[in-house]
Amino acid sequence: MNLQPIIRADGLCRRQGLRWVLVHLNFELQTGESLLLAGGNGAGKSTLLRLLSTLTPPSQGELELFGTSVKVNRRPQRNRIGLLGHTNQLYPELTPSDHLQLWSRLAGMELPKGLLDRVELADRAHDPARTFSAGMCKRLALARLMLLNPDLILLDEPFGQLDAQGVSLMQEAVEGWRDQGKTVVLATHLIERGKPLCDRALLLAHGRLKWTGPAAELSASMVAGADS
Amino acid sequence: MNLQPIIRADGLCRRQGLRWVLVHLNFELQTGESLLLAGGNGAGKSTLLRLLSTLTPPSQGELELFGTSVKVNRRPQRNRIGLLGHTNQLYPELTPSDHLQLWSRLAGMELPKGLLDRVELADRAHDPARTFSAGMCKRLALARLMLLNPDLILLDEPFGQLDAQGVSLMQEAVEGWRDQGKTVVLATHLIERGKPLCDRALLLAHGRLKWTGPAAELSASMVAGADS
Amino acid sequence: MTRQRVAAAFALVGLGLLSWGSYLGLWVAPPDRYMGDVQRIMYVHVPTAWLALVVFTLAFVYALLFLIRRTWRWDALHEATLEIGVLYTALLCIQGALWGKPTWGVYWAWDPRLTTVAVMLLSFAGILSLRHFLDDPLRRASWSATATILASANVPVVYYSVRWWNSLHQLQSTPKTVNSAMVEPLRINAFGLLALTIALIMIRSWIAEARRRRDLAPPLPEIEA
Amino acid sequence: MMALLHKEFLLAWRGRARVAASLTFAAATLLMFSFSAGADGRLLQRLAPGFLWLAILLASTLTLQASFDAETQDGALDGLILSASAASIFYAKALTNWLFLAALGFVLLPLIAALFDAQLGALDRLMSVLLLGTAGLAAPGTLYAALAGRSRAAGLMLPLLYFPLVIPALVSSVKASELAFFGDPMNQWGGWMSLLLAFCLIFWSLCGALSTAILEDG
Amino acid sequence: MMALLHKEFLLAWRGRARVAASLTFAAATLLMFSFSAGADGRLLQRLAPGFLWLAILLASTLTLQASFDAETQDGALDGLILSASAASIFYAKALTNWLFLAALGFVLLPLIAALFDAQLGALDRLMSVLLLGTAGLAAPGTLYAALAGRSRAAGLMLPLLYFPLVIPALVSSVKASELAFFGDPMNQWGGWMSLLLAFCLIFWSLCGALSTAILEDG
Ligand code: HEM
Ligand SMILES: Nc1ncnc2c1ncn2[C@@H]1O[C@H](COP(=O)(O)OP(=O)(O)OP(=O)(O)O)[C@@H](O)[C@H]1O
Ligand SMILES: Nc1ncnc2c1ncn2[C@@H]1O[C@H](COP(=O)(O)OP(=O)(O)OP(=O)(O)O)[C@@H](O)[C@H]1O
Ligand SMILES: [Mg+2]
Ligand SMILES: [Mg+2]
Repeated sequence: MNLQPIIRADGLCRRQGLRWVLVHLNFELQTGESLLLAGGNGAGKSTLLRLLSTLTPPSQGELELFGTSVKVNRRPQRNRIGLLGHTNQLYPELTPSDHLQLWSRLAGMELPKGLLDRVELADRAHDPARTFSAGMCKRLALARLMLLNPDLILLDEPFGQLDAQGVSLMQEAVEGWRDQGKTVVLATHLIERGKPLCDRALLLAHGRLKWTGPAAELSASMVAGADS
Repeated sequence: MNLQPIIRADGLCRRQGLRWVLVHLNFELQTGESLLLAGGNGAGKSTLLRLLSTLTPPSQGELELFGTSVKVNRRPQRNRIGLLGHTNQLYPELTPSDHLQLWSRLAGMELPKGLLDRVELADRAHDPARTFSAGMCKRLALARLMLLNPDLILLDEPFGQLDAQGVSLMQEAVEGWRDQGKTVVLATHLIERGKPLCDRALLLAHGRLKWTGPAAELSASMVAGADS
Repeated sequence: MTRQRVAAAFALVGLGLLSWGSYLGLWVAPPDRYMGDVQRIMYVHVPTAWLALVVFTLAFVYALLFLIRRTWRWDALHEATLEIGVLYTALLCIQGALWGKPTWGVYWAWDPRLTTVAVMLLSFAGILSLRHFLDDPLRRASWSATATILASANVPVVYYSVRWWNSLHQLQSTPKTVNSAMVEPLRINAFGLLALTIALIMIRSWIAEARRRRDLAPPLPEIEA
Repeated sequence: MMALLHKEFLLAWRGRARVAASLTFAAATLLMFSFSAGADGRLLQRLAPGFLWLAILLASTLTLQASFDAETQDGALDGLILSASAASIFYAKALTNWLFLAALGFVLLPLIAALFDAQLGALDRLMSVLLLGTAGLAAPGTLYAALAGRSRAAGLMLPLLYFPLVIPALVSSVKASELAFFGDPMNQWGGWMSLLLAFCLIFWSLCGALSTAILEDG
Repeated sequence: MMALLHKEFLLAWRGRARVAASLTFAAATLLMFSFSAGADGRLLQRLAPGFLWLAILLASTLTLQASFDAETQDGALDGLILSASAASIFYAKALTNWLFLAALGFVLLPLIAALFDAQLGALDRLMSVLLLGTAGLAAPGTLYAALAGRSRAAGLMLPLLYFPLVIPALVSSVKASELAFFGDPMNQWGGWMSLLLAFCLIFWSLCGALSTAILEDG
């Protein structure tokens, strides 16, 4: 594993509409490290994750992923990024097995067996996704990340909507990725669940970086205090 | 407070598409009691909440709210029900103050001051809801329930997307409703958060009622065990 | 069992009458003075037209009954009449077009009766397609009943407005007094098709009801604690 | 009801860019019509009233759909159904849609006159046709938009159900506008207007009554 | 690319009822046109090619929009953009839309012939006009649907941008169809077809190139 930073943000700013949502963020993340994004509602976590996914460009400042700026050709970077955001990126009319087939074909890989079993959707493999409950959609979205196994994995509120089994599935997945040396960035309000999974934490408040340090040192009171 | 059941389900069934999602539910809830709905992903919690809101009718069996069947005229019942479901029931183009004005006019009540302050949206009172983060939308939806103060309050994953402050706001709101003798039904995967707020619990698995009893007796292992 | 017998009897009587009437129409009745043998289409065309109207009227009645009574039987009958009505109007348009070509020289004319039939076909086909896009049985039943009522209320208005719209371009010859050798096969075919339609509606509504029962009656009544 | 109306106007006001866009859309359709009908000036002139109404009809499908999109996008309709009667929701929406369509028609008039070189004969007559004709479109359109917006193929279902239903309104509006444009030697204008009025009366009451079945069930 | 095409066909297949509905929609539009043009058979016959193309154009807006609705509803497009190139996403969608529109045109032909008493003169010519003309609609339409689908007023933006752009394709398709329907005494058909071909070539390549800007940025 090299020690080149996989993410390097330098004066990173993002404006949405009339509002500066992210202001002058400076941070680095080494390959294989995992990062916990904390912050109150509206702090800018989801926006930062979309920036890191290259789906939205920075309004100002510099963002480097895998050592190259996102302003240059993003195609090679994109193939190495996986995002699980507020949406699940599913087609309502397609079934889980359709989805898996599509994703594996797109990535040009073999479809591993038993993936749907792992996310406990095997008995619903041929029902369209529009008939799924909130947690089942999330599980299918997780299966996508398990399949693609990208180098940089961005998770926005990964524990939302999942039941206890789903949560431990997600935790195992994150641990598995960490063991493989993948980089995980995880934004959540349930910091007690997030902390054991992450090396470092980054606390946002009103779009500004309030604190960064080892994840274990982050406490609920720090998050609550950051907002005011 | 009378001891007439506010909810009475008798052989309640609901079919969605080709699947029986709720099967022969029998339970009662007294006015002023609050109920915790637990169950794994796809157990049928959201579906049950929509049935209780009268927005979807039962496919079979009997459901009585406020002492009258939902098959009869639902208008008087509906004015007494408030639902916070997976959607936030907001208009993307309208601002928080527009929303509050609409809701209070619809209910024919005065708009109390300081409501947006309580949900910490006062400084965004004139931004359209489409520019809000997930948690901010949820807060606005909470403000609606605080304003309308209905007799039967249905909450689907109320803690999702909210930060720590938002969660305690929600908890205070639920406690306030209980003190006023309102009935709250709350579906969540975070049962440790839900238990202190509820008198009784109801455990669903695959659409069937697995267990019902005092909320304090519900444990995570029971929820995990119910599915299999 | 008896229900099935009744339907079978109706179907048999209907088919029998239809073949008898068609025999009379095709071989016994004299050819038309102006149109020749082509005119023999009339023996199916006119009964189809009548029955299409009857079936859509029934659809309207059933839709109304469903909205008032809210019992599934009326929805099954509503579905049956909708589908058969659309089938008949489609057939009617095809027959009419085939007849129109040799007599009027065109497949289609913007004549009030024809236009109204086309509007009816589209309206009710739209409702069938709406039923397809609604998964929830109750929604499907009550929304499509609503649409049927609106569409049916519209048909006379369409007829009236199109007749007026088009008053300058009458293409169709006024119905002449049909000679009695022609009346008989026509009448027989009409009654035959009526009987067949009754059988079809019965059978189709059973199918609808069976489907609904399969869909709605819980196949898993395991009573648990 | 007043609260609902107020909300509809507020939505229209906040989405006024959309309103402007639908105007441009109607203008674009007019342009397309004239292109596909060919360059014959006399013919275009003759077809102008029909094209005016077609443009209104097409723009109406879009705005009707948009007006329910706002309701279904985040489930706002659920909240409304819990706190207001179906009929009041329906009439508030239908009224707003009517006003909008009528306004659209008024704005299109001078455009039509310019594009197709049509004399705007009897302007008072044209105005009343526009008012009544758009009323005829608004009521069934709003009901079907409510229905289509919550079925699976919203964009397709709406025109599919709505077009055949409004044929009488369309036909009589086109005819009445023709008579207003080109003169009315045989004094038929009143007849068409009564037909239109009858259509409006029937469907404004019928749709209001049926809105309960659509908004409260399911 | 094959995976993307496969997905598009799968989506079309799972939504096949929608395909049938859009056919009915096109038929309904034809009916509406004839109502607003009047009952004069000769006139209708003359306008038939124009109506054919207008019906295709209107149906295409609906299907184009539906094809991106499926992508944006739950953010599926985000996932696609991360794992496939913009051009391949664009061409897969454009190709499917083209095939669909061409099929729609073929089905409408006999209907047009029957309804408007238009002789299907040179059928081979008609077919090639349909193929080329729908190709001309599909490429810019898909691009703009991608753009509109991610803006706020999707339903309105698409036709607004798309209609003016495809005017050349529409005009030349209508002209070429007219010549195929009614005969071509002055041998102009080839000219219109070359224009159409040029339009297609330009826009299939241009839109493919621009798709990067629309799908990859923002
Ligand atoms: C409710 C609908 C309809 C009714 C009640 C109806 C009834 C009739 C009747 C009674 C006749 C016989 C007239 C005679 O022999 O003088 C007739 C003739 C005819 N009908 Fe229909 N018809 C209907 C719809 C249609 C449709 C949709 C078409 C489609 C093109 C059509 C095409 C014709 C033709 C071509 C003739 C013979 C031509 C003529 O006698 O002038 N009809 N129809
Ligand atoms: N289009 C927009 N226009 C204006 N402001 C916007 C827009 N989109 C987002 N914002 C603002 O950006 C801020 C950050 O939003 P973001 O969704 O990133 O928050 P978040 O940290 O994910 O919050 P949550 O925990 O609630 O999900 C919020 O204040 C939000 O209002
Ligand atoms: N339209 C539909 N067709 C078929 N099945 C459906 C439909 N809608 C919901 N279901 C099924 O109903 C079951 C219950 O769904 P519901 O959304 O109520 O679950 P839930 O308990 O809220 O789960 P979660 O915790 O994931 O939110 C699921 O198995 C789901 O697949
Ligand atoms: Mg967020
Ligand atoms: Mg749920």
